[in-house]
Amino acid sequence: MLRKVAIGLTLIAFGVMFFAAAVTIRPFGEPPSAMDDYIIEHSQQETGANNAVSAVVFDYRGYDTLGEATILFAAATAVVMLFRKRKDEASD
Amino acid sequence: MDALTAHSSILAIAIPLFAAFLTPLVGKLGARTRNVFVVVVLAFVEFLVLVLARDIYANGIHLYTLGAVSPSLAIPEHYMVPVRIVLEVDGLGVFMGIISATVALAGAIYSISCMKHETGQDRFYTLLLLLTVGMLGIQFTGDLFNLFVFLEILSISGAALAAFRTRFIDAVEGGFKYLIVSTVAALMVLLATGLFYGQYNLLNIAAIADVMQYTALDKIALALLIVALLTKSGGVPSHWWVPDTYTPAPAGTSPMIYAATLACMSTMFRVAFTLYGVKMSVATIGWLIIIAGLLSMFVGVTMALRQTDVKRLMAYHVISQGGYMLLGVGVGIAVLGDPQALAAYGREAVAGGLFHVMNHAFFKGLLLLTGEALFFRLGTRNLNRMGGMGRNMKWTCAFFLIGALAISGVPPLNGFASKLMIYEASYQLNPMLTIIAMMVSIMTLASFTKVFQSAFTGPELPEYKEVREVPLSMKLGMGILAGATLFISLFPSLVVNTIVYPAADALLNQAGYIGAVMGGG
Amino acid sequence: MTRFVATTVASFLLYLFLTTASGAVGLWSLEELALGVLLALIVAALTRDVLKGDWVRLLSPRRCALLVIYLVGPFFWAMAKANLDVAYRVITGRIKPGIVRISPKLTNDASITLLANSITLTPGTLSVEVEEKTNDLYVHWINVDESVLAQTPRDYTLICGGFPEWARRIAG
Amino acid sequence: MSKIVRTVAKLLTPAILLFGLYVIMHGHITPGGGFQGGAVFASGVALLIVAFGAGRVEQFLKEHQLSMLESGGGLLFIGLAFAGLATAFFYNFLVGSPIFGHVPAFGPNPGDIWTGGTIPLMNVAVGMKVIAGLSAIVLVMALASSKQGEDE
Amino acid sequence: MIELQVLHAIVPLLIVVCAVLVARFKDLISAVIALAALSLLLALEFYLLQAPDVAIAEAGIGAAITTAIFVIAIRATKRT
Amino acid sequence: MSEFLANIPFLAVAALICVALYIMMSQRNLIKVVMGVVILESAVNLFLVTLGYREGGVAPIFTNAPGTLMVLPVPQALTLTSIVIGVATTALMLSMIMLIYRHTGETDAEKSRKVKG
Amino acid sequence: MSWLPAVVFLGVCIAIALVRVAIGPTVPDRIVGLDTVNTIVVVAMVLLGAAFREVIYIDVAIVYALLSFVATLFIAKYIEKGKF
Amino acid sequence: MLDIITYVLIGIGLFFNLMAGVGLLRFPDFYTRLHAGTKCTTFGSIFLIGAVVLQSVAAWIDGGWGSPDSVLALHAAIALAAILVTNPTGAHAIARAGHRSGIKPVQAVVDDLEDAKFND
Repeated sequence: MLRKVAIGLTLIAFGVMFFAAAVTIRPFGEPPSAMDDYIIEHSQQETGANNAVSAVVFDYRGYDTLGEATILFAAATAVVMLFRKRKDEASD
Repeated sequence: MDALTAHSSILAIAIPLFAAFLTPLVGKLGARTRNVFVVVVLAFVEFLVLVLARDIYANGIHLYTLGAVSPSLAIPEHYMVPVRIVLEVDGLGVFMGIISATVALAGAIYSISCMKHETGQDRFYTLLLLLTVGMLGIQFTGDLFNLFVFLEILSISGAALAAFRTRFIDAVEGGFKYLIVSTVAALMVLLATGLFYGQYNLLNIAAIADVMQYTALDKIALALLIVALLTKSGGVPSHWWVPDTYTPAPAGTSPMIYAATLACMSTMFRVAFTLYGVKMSVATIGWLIIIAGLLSMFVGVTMALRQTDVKRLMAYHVISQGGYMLLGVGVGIAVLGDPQALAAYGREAVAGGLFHVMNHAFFKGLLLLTGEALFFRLGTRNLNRMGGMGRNMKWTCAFFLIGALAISGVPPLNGFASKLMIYEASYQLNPMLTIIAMMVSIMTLASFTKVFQSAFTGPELPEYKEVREVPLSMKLGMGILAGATLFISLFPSLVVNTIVYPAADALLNQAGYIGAVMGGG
Repeated sequence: MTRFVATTVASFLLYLFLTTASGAVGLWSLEELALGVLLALIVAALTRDVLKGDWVRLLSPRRCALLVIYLVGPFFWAMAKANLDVAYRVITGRIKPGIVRISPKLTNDASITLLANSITLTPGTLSVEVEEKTNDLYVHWINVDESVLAQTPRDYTLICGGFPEWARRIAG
Repeated sequence: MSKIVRTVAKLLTPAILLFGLYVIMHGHITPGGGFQGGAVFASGVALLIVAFGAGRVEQFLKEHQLSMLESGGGLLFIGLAFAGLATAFFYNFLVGSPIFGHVPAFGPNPGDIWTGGTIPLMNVAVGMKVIAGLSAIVLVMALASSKQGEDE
Repeated sequence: MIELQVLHAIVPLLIVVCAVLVARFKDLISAVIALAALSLLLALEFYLLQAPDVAIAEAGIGAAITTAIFVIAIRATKRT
Repeated sequence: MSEFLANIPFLAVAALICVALYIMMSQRNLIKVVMGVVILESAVNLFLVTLGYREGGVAPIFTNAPGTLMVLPVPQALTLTSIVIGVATTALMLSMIMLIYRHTGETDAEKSRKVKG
Repeated sequence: MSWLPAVVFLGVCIAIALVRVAIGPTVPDRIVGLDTVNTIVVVAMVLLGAAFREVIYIDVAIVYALLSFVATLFIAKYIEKGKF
Repeated sequence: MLDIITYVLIGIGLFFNLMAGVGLLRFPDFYTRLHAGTKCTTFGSIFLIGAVVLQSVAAWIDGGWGSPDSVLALHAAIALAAILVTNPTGAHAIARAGHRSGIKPVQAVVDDLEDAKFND
């Protein structure tokens, strides 16, 4: 019972917060675009790629992509590690 | 050397990353080669961080723009906002960098003997290197989304390492809890990033801080960031994952996970001081953090008194000591809007908190390692089933003694120095804070006396007659951290003046941080 | 070996379909063609262990032509009827379902697959299960004709018309 | 799964793999790239797993091969990033050079695969990584799942 | 372009409905089905938001891989 | 009211986050909790892409594009990154759940917990 | 051409199919709903590609047509209690 | 003329897709719903994608040999082919899985599969 009340209160708090955010945020479809206009205008000259998203992923924010590839690597390593064969498998 | 200095910040992250990708291949050459490789890489990272530190203390904030025509060109020519990812390393960043690199080196050396009998060591060392990458990455970055990415690297490698000993159920559960908590926290960070991006179309921390208007959305973002990072640093409302994760973490990784936690805490300080600064309602936020700190201290230490599992006990002390850091820095935040009080005691409070972070990374890391050493030799972590180990494991006993005295704030060790700074500063804000903090300190001493008595003194138990001292590499790993602790204890003023005050000043100097990227300042 | 070449050619043709309007050599640019050959070789090399079985014959031009004729001719017509039939049953709700076993006596995998998929898409029938050894199909029939129930093995002309013959001709 | 599904899986696998490679290689001119293509490719492996069983797939797709491929992709990626270190980490040093060096004019154009500098190469590297990573995850989990079933 | 606005209203609502279904279903495999439908509609919404790159990624990862690993995990953790 | 309706995608994001939090907090089955995390990830991804939408814009790809008024490319790149991160964490969580089941025969958060805080 | 009203109509069809996912008494019923949604979404994507006059968008539809099949197969295999 | 044909195709396609939805709701059991869900959507998508292909082929003829509309036409055709291959197979897999999980056809007059035993 207490648990349910706690869940309810947390949810109401978060819900109010997020709905307030959703209502007060700027209208859908009219973003400010100082940074992105630079990319749209210059990506073709600077990177040669037609796809501006690819230009961002691999050039302007390539470091993030490196991190992301690392995460996938870490996850694959971790999953294989978790299901590795153990020496004490037989006695387990 | 100049080129090395110029690129040192990215190299400190990219080289362990490169090594992590290489480790599975090197592992094919044999275990010995791989161990040497990992240790050499981490030593080189330590060297790079020191090179970076020299540069920063000489020339101020280090800026590195990835992929730009020139690394120092954060903003493209003829433009007004930064577009690319910027690494921005200031006093705080390099301070945490030194801590992380040292702890990682000690943990890796310690693990060599400790992990000898486990399978899957290639993957263990890969994840260990990735954890180092994550810690350094979140400290050095100047970009919010990049912060999220490296937080996730930290979470995944940390959780996987915590769950490494899959034969124990509590290891897997601890890893799972850590992963859930970190993922949700990281997603909150991402949500806050989205809120900033939606308003200002910026991702760079300095650039956002420059144009921040503290609207309602910014307040929500602040709440999300503080909640997320407080959760990740084990503050009290969401501290429950800490003991479950730390207790089963194998070998040298528990100090590293601890260092990662501290890195998250310092990121929280960065958000509060640099991203928002005086624009937020500092008194409210400051007092909230102070209260979280006090609760952490109290809850942590009272829970610790009841524990019989040696590593679990230490994990509760992690929570409790985290409270001191929150208290110190919280006092700094609370007076951020008041220049007079800030000069009088705010700066000292922040420095005390950060100094405590550093001390704690070393001596709590040391304590966690001694706990693991006991487990390594005895096969149990239960204090009631230990006894008399002081005779057989003299080195471990000595290291434990250093750590325990330091954590309890016994003079002349470094724990005392940092706690004194926090006491002095918090006393001027409100004497009650100091009293609670001192009380907690005494309880900490009591708790560690108990551990010392049951594990190291007393009658020698017959079943542990054959127990020998731990192997050399484990001693070496503990020795590094003990040496660091003793060094700080011997020269506290040197350390404080050279690296702690620059870190505190870097936190307090928001304009400098912004100016380094946006120019002018 | 022939299987490898055949896979390469098929992959290359698919690649050509994907990259039209990229240059002046026909519809393609020179780089695309070179890349296409490379990728087709990679795919063929990777799938050489997967594609066991008798595949090469299916790529003969006569069979492909038959497949196209089949698809636009009897198959499409049956499909149109099927859909009108389903639409009618959706509206009226008049059904009499059952699962019927048929033995089309097809021998290889490709033809039974073609038949089963055709059956699934055409009047009131849906292949539910296939017997691995005898290639008998179990068909769910939305409106069972009582006359079929009289004898076993069932008469399949009411269920799938001339499809088994087509399947045999195309893939058999 | 039944014979029909297996046959269709055999038919579709080359198509999915080819499509994945196509998406990887055209990442800089059409929607797609290393991640998307790698995910498509890995789904092809997942299709094989579901149609033939993980045990069959493991016979020709060993886990350590995937591990090598993943490390190789990672090393290629970070190596490309290091190669730009003369100016800055991740500098796109191939733009204007003979390899993938064409630079299109601003505005809509029909697209040319010989553009993008390091981007196509990085797509390949990330593609290798994602293929290996996701395939390894699905394969290892499926193997563990079927093994778990046998124990009980 | 009133139709686009209508689509931008319908698809997010359907996504939320799918999320509620995930919360409602007790049976795990039903919840996975609802999750698959959610990621499917999410890809459609990305497509509507002019983000084909993201839509492909969501299609490949959300529809195929995530469903696959969920189903595998549920199979492995089911008492039979 | 019309502004309220115009922000439906943002409202949907808020609702999704609430549903996800509800699932994570109320469910005891660990796999259900992971589903909550997945929904939260989806919500954040949707939020990011929605932030980058520009009325009447086309995708930021110049190949055969019908115009040069384009939606913002950076949020799409961020979302790509976060999608892959999401699948990585999901896979790791599910593997851990499989291991927990192997040890305890339960995927229920309450029953499988042996150590209590 | 006015493709968009057709897509709106397809959106309604998706909603109807989702009702089956929601109520369908057994799990296979829900998969039938999911399968229907899959196909309709692929068609909607093709139509939207034509509506936006973007020739490169159709790739997404192809990916979806190929990969939703994989998801369906996984769930089907689960229901028939197969081992992976 | 072309536009009229396109509109007719779209109309037919939408009608069948709607039938799929209605059939899903109205039919009494799993197998019959599968009939509606598979056949009608496949058939409807043939017409809808056919309309797109028709329009783009017309544009291709207008725009000359190297026109980018060829991409639209061919890719849409490939998507259609993918649907035609995967949809019936998926339906078969679902039907088989449903039967193996023990769902009996409602109001069935005959069920041959009931007696057959499969052990694979």
